Amino acid sequence: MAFTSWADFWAMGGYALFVWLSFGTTYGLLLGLWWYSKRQHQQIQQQIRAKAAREQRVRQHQEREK
Amino acid sequence: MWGSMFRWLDPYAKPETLYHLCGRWLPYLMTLAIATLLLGNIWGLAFSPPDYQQGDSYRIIYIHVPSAIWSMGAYSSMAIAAFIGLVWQIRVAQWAVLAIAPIGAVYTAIALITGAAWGKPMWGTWWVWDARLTSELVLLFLYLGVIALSGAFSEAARGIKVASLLAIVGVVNLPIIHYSVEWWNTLHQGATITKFAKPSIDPSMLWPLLISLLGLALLLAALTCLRLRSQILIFEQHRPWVRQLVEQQHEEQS
Amino acid sequence: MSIILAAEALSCVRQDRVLFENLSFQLSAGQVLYIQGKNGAGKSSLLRLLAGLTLPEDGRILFRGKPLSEQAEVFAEHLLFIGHHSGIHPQLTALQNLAFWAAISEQAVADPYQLLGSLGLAGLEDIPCFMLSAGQQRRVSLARLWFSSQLLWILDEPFTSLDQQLIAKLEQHFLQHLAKGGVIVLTSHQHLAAEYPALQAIELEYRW
Amino acid sequence: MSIILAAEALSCVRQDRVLFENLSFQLSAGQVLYIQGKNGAGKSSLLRLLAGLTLPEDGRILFRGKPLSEQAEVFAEHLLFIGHHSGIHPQLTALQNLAFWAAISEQAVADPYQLLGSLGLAGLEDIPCFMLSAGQQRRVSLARLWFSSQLLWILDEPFTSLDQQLIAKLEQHFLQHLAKGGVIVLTSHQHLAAEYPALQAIELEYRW
Amino acid sequence: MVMWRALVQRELQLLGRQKADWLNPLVFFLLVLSLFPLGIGPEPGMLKQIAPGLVWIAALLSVLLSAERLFKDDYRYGVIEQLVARRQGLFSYVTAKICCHWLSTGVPLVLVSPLIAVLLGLDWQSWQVLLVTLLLGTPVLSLLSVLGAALTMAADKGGILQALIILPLYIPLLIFASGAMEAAATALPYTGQLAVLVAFLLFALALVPLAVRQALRMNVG
Amino acid sequence: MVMWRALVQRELQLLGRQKADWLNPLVFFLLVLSLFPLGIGPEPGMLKQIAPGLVWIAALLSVLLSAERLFKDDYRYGVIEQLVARRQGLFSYVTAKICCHWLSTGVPLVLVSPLIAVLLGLDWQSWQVLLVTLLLGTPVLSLLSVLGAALTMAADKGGILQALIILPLYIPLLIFASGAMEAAATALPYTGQLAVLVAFLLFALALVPLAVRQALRMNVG
Ligand code: HEM
Ligand SMILES: Nc1ncnc2c1ncn2[C@@H]1O[C@H](COP(=O)(O)OP(=O)(O)OP(=O)(O)O)[C@@H](O)[C@H]1O
Ligand SMILES: Nc1ncnc2c1ncn2[C@@H]1O[C@H](COP(=O)(O)OP(=O)(O)OP(=O)(O)O)[C@@H](O)[C@H]1O
Ligand SMILES: [Mg+2]
Ligand SMILES: [Mg+2]
Repeated sequence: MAFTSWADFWAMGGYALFVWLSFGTTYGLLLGLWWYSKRQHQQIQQQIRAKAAREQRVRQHQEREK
Repeated sequence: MWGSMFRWLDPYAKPETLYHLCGRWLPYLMTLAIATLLLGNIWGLAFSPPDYQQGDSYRIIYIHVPSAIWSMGAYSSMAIAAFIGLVWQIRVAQWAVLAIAPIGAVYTAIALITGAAWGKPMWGTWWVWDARLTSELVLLFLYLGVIALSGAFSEAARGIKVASLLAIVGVVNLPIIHYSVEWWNTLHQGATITKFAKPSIDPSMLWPLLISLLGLALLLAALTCLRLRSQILIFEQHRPWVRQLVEQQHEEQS
Repeated sequence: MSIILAAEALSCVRQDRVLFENLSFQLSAGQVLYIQGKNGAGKSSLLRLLAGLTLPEDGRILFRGKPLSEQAEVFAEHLLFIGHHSGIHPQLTALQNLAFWAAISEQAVADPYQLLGSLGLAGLEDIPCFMLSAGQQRRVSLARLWFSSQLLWILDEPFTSLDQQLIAKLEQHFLQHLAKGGVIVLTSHQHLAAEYPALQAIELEYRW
Repeated sequence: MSIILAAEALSCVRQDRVLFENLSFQLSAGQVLYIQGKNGAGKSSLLRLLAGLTLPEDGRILFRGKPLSEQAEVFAEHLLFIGHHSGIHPQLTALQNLAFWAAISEQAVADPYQLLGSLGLAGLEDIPCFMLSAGQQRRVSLARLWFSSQLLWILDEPFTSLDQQLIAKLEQHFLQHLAKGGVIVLTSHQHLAAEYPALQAIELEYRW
Repeated sequence: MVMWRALVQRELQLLGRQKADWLNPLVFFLLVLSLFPLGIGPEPGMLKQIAPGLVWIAALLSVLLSAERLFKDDYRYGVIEQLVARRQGLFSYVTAKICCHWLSTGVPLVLVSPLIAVLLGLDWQSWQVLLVTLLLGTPVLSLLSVLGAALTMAADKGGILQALIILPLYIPLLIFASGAMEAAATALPYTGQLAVLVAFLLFALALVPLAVRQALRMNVG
Repeated sequence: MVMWRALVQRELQLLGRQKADWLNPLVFFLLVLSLFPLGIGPEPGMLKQIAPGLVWIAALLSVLLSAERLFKDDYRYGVIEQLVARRQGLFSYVTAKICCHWLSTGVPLVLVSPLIAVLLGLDWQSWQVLLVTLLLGTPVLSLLSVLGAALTMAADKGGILQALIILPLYIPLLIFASGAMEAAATALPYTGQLAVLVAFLLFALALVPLAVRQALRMNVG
């Protein structure tokens, strides 16, 4: 352990702003990317389901037309 | 000859196999990536000794250097995928281009932001038009160009191919940009600022750096797996196996 | 019966060529004006004149007995014009395109899904229109005829790229509009199949 | 008779929809393939496949018994494709457009004035094409059929915006091409009027 | 009012579908800004001195070029033709276009202004003035660009023709906006310049929509 | 060769009919150049110092934007579709386009360079170097711009997307061209930079036409 106390650790020898800014944005961006990719994956699955449902609808519509 | 050399890759180029393969690897890769990254970062942040010159600000190195290195690594893997995709018409490789591009862009942005945050205490300014910084910025623009181009077409398959071509053209240009910027800067302003001096780094500082480096590499792989799965679904959604799979997952969830 | 649209001694010049001269007609409620002519005869040019998009070289157009120039706003309110271009934004979906046109003419579409479905676009309602085939795009554009309350329709080759089934349906709809006292001006190179109670045909000659 | 164009178990997917599956046909010299179907059935998509502009999802296309993929260049040399768009630059005159296409296919137009005149464009040869009417532009584009020596014509709705007279003329020209051993693939929503010696019709169904 | 809301909604739908329409101009702006140091040289002193001009030239180009295609699609597919034939909705359509254009290109520029400050090494005070001039100036830029787009709608030329028409009109704006920033940099008062910018804005707001409507009518007739 | 000549002739006919296609970029170039003194302030010392960069940025924007519509018309009206289906003429078509684009935008820039020298107060020596860099650099600009136009042909976005894609690739050219001019201004040797420009040119000449052809094929398929 390079620091003597938690307060010391958070202060980062006076460079707190820069160090925590860096680590904060890094993890923020990475989490954001992960969340975005996850959400995209789910949205695509939803779209595929919606399309299947739509196909069903269209078939029904065509049955009725006949 | 080229054809037969890569024959063994054929099963992996089959979207369905690859989809399941990525699905199987994803949890392991992700856990491993998070574990290594956290290990390296926490070690670096809390346990390695402060730098005798820079004090504690140097700890930014544990994300700055890995993200900077992998921002370029991601670009080369993207370009390789693009090349394979275009020359051998392997579609999963084309899809990989679109899977990697946003990750690379985020890594580049991280390198830029952390570099800027490091520059303020070290050089007294957030940004200088230094060679390496400038070429990193150009790299970000290249990524954004690939992403923008791939999204600009009404037909997604077309967008991907065109963006792959741009990625390849970009890789030809990347070294040119790098050297020209370096040349440009040394002409304009001498080494007024001491930067990138490479001190023989202490092992207690080096190990966490190497571990973080590995961590971001694993994360790149994991995120690529995740995003490639989405791409496969997008482009194969008319296939029965995708329909079945999606239905199954829906039932499992509900 | 009251005369709704009338042309008096119209003439039209494009570039340096006289396309037609001294053209007159009168249309009362429930009538169709079917303009025929070879390619380049001046059909589209005539329709644009009638829609008030260009001004005639000579002659004048009367709407309900008053010249167009004196009541451009009133005339525009009663007019529905669909030219060679469909008026469909390719990036918007069929639903969004309908909503736009409904808002512009301050009308409401009761059940857009039902309407689009009846035009054979079921399931394609929320796909951007550039992903539709040539004929399907044309169908979206013509959907306006089903919810608009305008009196006078001016249609330039409405049957282009439509299949036979939809042409028949469209002609049925024309008949309904006429029965309600509407007026239609149209051009087409295909023969009209339905029986129109009061059809006026004008043949424009290709002149040099 | 030798088989010129053949499709084996073709299937086509657009976006996520299967337009057709397992489509096969064989065309020998002198035959017409007339593709019918409702709007959105996949006619244009099929033509683009046959022209080698897109690749089929499954199946293959044979030209003179060999797959297209092995002889793309040879095939292209024997192909004349005119799609929904006419391939006419609106800023160039009819003559200049003809000259361009003649140069590309390395053919010479014996007497362009005579050709354009016979298509009803006399006097419009050196006017930029955007000043022509819809049908006149289409005529300029179809003029290529009169001086090209390609074997296989693929035409997407060639009759659009043409008047009856020119349609008849075009069909006569089709017959001549077939008599010389050519092959034609075309779509249209209008019925073919001429008597074709060997007409194959395919009806694509609109599927969901 | 109902119509206007529907029209704005349509524009927003278009922007939502074509995200590139507001993201690209932003990236273009940053890209052009970073070209200058590369072409001119990176000395911070010099950069800071010419920064006001650079920012405003880059903003101008990006707003201008982003407006280029504003009416093209609607014109090509016959929407405008039919609107002109209908007469009623045209003015609402024009104002909706202008508002959404500013929202999609002016506002993002304002939002990235801190980043500009970092790249060009501006200090706190200069950045504030930059922010104010951008807030006052970008609506004028949008208005003029939309006018240019309307004038060149049927011309089937690229953005370059539009630029030619509109750049001369921009010049007063450029002079006062960069003048304000320069004054601030040298700690001189700059309220005068800002007042002129406000006057430009009001003037343009009153006249440009009418001119745009007229331009659309002429282009169809 | 016969075909190539016919294709070049077609391009020249188009340029002859649409004079704006080569006049506008030229005027745009001069207009952008004259914006800088307005935005930056007219001190001759400073202007002269940053002149090389400015000239090259203005040239870059004007060549880039002029290429934007190069393939759009041919694409929209189905010419390219049919060319791709035919396969044969495509490469000749591409090279003819590139040549004519340079003739219509690069060469005029070279020709007005004396005017630039006057506007920016360049001396004799600097003007000569400007001329040489323009002669070597504008073909590369044209090549890259045409590539950008080909990539974005079917994209239905304006010039801004093309700029976004291609500007990063321009950067080396910008650096070396303005570097050469700066070196000349400070009486340093500049043959090194010129040699690099020649290398760029040869490299681009060898690769870009192939890439353009590929891009056209992809955009249709
Ligand atoms: C926005 C600012 C910055 C950017 C864009 C940036 C970019 C980069 C890049 C691209 C690399 C990877 C080089 C390679 O692997 O060849 C790198 C490495 C590095 N950077 Fe930065 N940097 C920035 C600021 C800083 C600052 C302020 C410092 C420290 C004072 C710094 C220290 C380092 C170190 C020590 C390396 C590793 C050197 C090596 O392995 O060669 N960077 N940076
Ligand atoms: N650019 C596109 N992107 C995605 N899907 C498309 C695209 N163009 C067409 N489609 C889809 O493919 C289907 C077939 O289109 P195609 O153009 O082949 O029909 P078509 O038979 O030629 O119809 P038409 O008679 O209207 O010309 C359409 O239903 C449409 O949904
Ligand atoms: N934009 C234009 N500029 C100048 N002249 C034009 C323009 N458009 C058409 N013309 C001329 O006007 C004449 C009539 O054109 P118009 O479009 O009215 O014909 P049309 O009867 O609609 O023909 P089509 O059946 O082909 O649609 C044409 O012969 C043409 O020469
Ligand atoms: Mg017409
Ligand atoms: Mg079709």
